Amino acid sequence: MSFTRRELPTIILTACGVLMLLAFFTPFVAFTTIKGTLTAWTIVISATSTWLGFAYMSYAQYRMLQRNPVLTQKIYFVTPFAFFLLFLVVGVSFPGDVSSPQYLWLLSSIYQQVGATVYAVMFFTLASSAYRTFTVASTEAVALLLGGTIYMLRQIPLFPAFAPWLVPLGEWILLVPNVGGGRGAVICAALAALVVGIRTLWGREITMVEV
Amino acid sequence: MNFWEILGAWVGAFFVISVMTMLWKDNPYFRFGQQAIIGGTIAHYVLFNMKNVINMALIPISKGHVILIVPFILGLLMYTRLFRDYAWISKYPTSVLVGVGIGVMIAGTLRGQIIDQIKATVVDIFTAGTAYDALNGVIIAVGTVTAITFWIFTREHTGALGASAKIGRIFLMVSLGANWAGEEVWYLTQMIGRLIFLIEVFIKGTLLGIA
Amino acid sequence: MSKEEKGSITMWEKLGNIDYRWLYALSLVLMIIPILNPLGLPTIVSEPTKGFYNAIVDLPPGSVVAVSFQGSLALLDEQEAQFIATWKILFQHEMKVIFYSPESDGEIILNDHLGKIVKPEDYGRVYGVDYVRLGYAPLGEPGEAAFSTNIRGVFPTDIHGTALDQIPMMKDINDHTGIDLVIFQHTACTSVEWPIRQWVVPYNMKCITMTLGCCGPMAAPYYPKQILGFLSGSGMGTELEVLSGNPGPGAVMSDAKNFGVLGLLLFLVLGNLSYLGKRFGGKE
Amino acid sequence: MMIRIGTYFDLILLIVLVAASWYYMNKALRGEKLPGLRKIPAIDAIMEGVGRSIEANKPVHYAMGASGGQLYSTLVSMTLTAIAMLRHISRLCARLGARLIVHMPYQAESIPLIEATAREGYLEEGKPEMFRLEDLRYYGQGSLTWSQGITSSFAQEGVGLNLEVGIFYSDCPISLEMAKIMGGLNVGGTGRWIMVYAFAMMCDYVFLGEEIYAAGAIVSENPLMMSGIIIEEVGKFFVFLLIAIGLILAAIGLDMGTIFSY
Repeated sequence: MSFTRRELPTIILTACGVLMLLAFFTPFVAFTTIKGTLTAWTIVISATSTWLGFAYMSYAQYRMLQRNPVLTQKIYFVTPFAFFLLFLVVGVSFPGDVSSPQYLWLLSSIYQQVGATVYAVMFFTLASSAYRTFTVASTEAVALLLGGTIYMLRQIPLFPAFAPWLVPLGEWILLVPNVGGGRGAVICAALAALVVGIRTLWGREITMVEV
Repeated sequence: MNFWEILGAWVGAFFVISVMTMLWKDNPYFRFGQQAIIGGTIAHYVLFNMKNVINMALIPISKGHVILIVPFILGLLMYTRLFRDYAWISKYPTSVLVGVGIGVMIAGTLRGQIIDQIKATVVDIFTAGTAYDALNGVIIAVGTVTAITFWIFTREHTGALGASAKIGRIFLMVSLGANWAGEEVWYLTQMIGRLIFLIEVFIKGTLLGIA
Repeated sequence: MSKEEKGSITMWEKLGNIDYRWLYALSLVLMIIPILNPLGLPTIVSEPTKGFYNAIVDLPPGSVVAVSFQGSLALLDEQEAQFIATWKILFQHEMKVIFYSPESDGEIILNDHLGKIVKPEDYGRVYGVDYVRLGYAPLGEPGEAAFSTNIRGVFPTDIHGTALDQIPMMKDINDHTGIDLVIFQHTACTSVEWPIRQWVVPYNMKCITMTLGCCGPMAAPYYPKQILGFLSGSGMGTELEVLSGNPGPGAVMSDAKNFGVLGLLLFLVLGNLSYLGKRFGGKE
Repeated sequence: MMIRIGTYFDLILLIVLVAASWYYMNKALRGEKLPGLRKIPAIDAIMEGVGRSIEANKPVHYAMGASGGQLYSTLVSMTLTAIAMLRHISRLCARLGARLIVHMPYQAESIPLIEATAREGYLEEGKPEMFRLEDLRYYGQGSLTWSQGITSSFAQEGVGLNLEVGIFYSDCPISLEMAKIMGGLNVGGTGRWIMVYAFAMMCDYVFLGEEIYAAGAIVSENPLMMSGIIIEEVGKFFVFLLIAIGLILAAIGLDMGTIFSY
C-alpha cells in the first residue's frame, strides 16, 4: 500500500521531470515529442479538475448558511449560485458560446468592471501604506522613499514637463540601481527554486512526500 | 445608447460602486457584489476550461487519439480528494503536474534567471560605449553582488559581509521603491479609468443623456 | 514599523495618524477635477518607447510580425493606449501580422479593437493575406515554446476554422524562421522573461514587449540587449501615441494622473513631517 | 553532440547544485551537524501571531496568492514552499488551538494538495476533529474575486494573524492593507521580486524575496529541507565565482558574451 501511496507517485513525478530536462538538454527529437505530449497533458489534467473549486465553494457556502440561517445569509448563499448559473447558461446557450455577444456583454458589464475596480482600489491601499512607511527613518527607508517617489513622478506627465531631469533620473533609477538590486534578488530566488526542484525530483521534498 | 448599453452601464456602475464601498467599511452592498462575483468568476473559469477539455481531449479522443484518455482520466482522479478513503489517488495527477512543472522550471530558470543575468553583469561593463555606461555597469554589478550577500544565511551579517549586505539592502530598497511606483501609477490609471466610466458613461450618458 | 508612544497625543502624532479615508477622499476629488475639465499637458518620449517604435518601423514592409496577445479585460485602462497605437503602426507600415492569444481575454479585446476601433480594412489590409488571427489556446510558457517550433501543432486552424495551409499568408510559415519580429504582450510581470527564454535565447529573434506599468522594472534589465524596446503602462502608451502621431485614449488619462497623485504627495509630506516632528520637535 | 549547444553553462550549474544536494542531503541523513543559520525574525512572528489570535479569539488567515497554486509552471517551487508553510501553520494552529482559514488559489488542480496538507497538520497533532473543511475558501479565477473574498472574510470573521506566503501578483496589496487596517498582524513574503515591495511596506514582519524558501525549510524542522539552504549557498558562491572569472576574462579581452552563450 505504501508503494502505491508514496513511492509510485514519486517515481512518476521524477520520470516526468527528468524527461522534460532531457528534452531541454539534448537535441533528440524523441524527447521533444515527449515534452510536447506531457505539456498538453498538463493542460487537460488541470482543465478537467476545474469543478473541484466549485465543490469547495459550495460546501463553504452551505456550512456558513447552516451556522447562521438568517435572511441576509440566505441571500448571500443564493447569490453566487444564481450568478454562476447566469454566466453558465449565457455562456453555452447562444451561437459562439463564450464568444457570443450576450456572454461578452456579461463579461464587460460585470467581470471587466469589477476587475478594473479592484485594481483601482489598490491605488488607495498602496497610498495609505506609503503614508505609513515612506519616512526618512533610516538609510534604507530613505532609499525606498527616493526610489519610489522619483520614479513615480517620472511617470506622471506634469512633473517631467516642469523638471525635465526627472526623466533621465527616473530611468537611471529603473535601469541601474533597480536592475542591480533586482538582479541579485532574481538570482537568489532562482537558486532557491532550483534547490527545491532538485529536492522534489529526488523524492525528498516533504510537502510532496508526506501528504 | 441602446437598451443593452444602458443596462450594461447600470450593471457596471452597480458593481464598481459596490467594490469601492469596501474602502469605507464592510457593508451588505459590498458583500452582495462580492458573492455575485464569486459565482460569475467560477462559471467563467469552468466554461473556458470545459471548452479546453472538449477541444483538447474529448474531440481528439473521438477522432482516434485515444492516448489523450490518460490525462483526461488523471484529471478525473483529482476528484478522489472528495472521498476520504480514496483521497490519496489524487496524488497521481498532482505528481504528473509537479514533475512537468519542475522540468519546465529548471530548464527555464538556469539560463534566463541565472546564467544570462551573470552574463549581462559581466558583459555590460566591457561592452559599454561610454565611460558613463561603463560606470553604470559597475554600479549594477556592485548592486547584484551585494544584494546576493544579503541572502547569505550561514554567516552572521557582521564585518565585511555585514557592510556588503547593508549596501545590498540599499540597492534592494531602491528597487522596491521603483516597483512600488510602477504599480502605484498603474493603479492610479485604473482608478481614473473607473471614474471616467462613472462620469462619462454612467452619469453623463445614462442618467443625464448628454454623452 | 512605528510603535505608538505612551502619553498624551501630540500634534505630530495626529499628523501621522490621520484616518486613511481622508487620503482616499482627497485623491478621489483631485482625480475628478481634470476629468470634468481636461488640461492637455505635454508628454516626453522615453528611450524604451523609441526602441519599441523603431523595432517595427525599421522592418521593411511585408515583414512578418507575430503578436502573442494575452490581454486582460480588467487591465484595459492601463494598456489600451499601447494596444491601439501598436495595431495602427503595424497596419500603417504594412506588416503581415499573426495574432494569437494565450488567454481568452485577448480574443475578446481583439474582436473589439480590430472590429470597431482599428479596422484593418481601413488601412487596405486583407484578412488571410496581410493579417491572420489564430485564436485562443491556453499556451503557458511551454505552449509558447511549442509555437516557436511548430505553429500548426498549436493552432491547426485559424479563428474561423480554416486550415493554416489554406491561408495564403501562412503557407510558408510554420515556425520562428518565418517570423521577423515578435511582439509579446502578457499581463504577468514574470512573463516578460518568457519570450527571452523561448524566442530570443534559442533563435536570436527580434522581440519587443508590452507590459503593465508595474512590470517596467521587470522588463528593464533585458532592454536593449534582449528586447529592442518595451512599453509599460498607459504613460508609455501615450508616448507611443505621440511618437507615431496616432492620438488615442492615453492622452485623456494623463491629465487626471497629474492631479490624482497630488493627494498622495501631500500625505507623504505629512507622514514625514510627523516623523521628523516626533523625533526632533518633542512634545507640545 | 549529446548536449544541446546553448545549455552548457546551464548543465554545469545544475551539476554543481545536484552534487551539492547529494553531499549535504546525505550529510543531513547521516545526522551530521550542518552549519548554523542566521535568524529570520518573521518565523518567530508567526508563533507570536498565532498566540495573539488565540488571545483575541480571532482566526488565523493563510493565503498563498490568488494564482498561487501553479503546479506546472516555472513558479512551481514557490507553490511547494507555500505548501510547506501551510504545513507549519496548520500544525501550529492545531497544537495551540487557533482557527485556521485558508484562502485557496484559483487553480483547482492544486486543491487536493492544499487540503491534504492542511488536514495532515491537524492529524499529526492528534486533533483531526478541529479541521474544518469549510475553512478552505475558494473564490474562482482572478485577483479581483480573491481580494474581495479575503477582505470580506477579514471583516466578518476577524483577523488575528494574516500569513501570506507564495506566488503573488497584484492581489496582495488589498488583502495585506485590509488586514492591517482591521488590526491583524501581517507576516508574509513572496519570491516574485516585483511584488516584494507590498510585503515590505505592509507587513509587520516580512520574508524578503528568497527568505521564503529558507523559512519554508526552517519551519519544517527537517534536516533534509534545511540542508537546502546550505546548497543554495553553494550556488551563490558558484555565481560569485562565475562573475569573478567572467570579469577577469573580459578584462583581458575575451568575448564573454559569446562564451556565456554556449
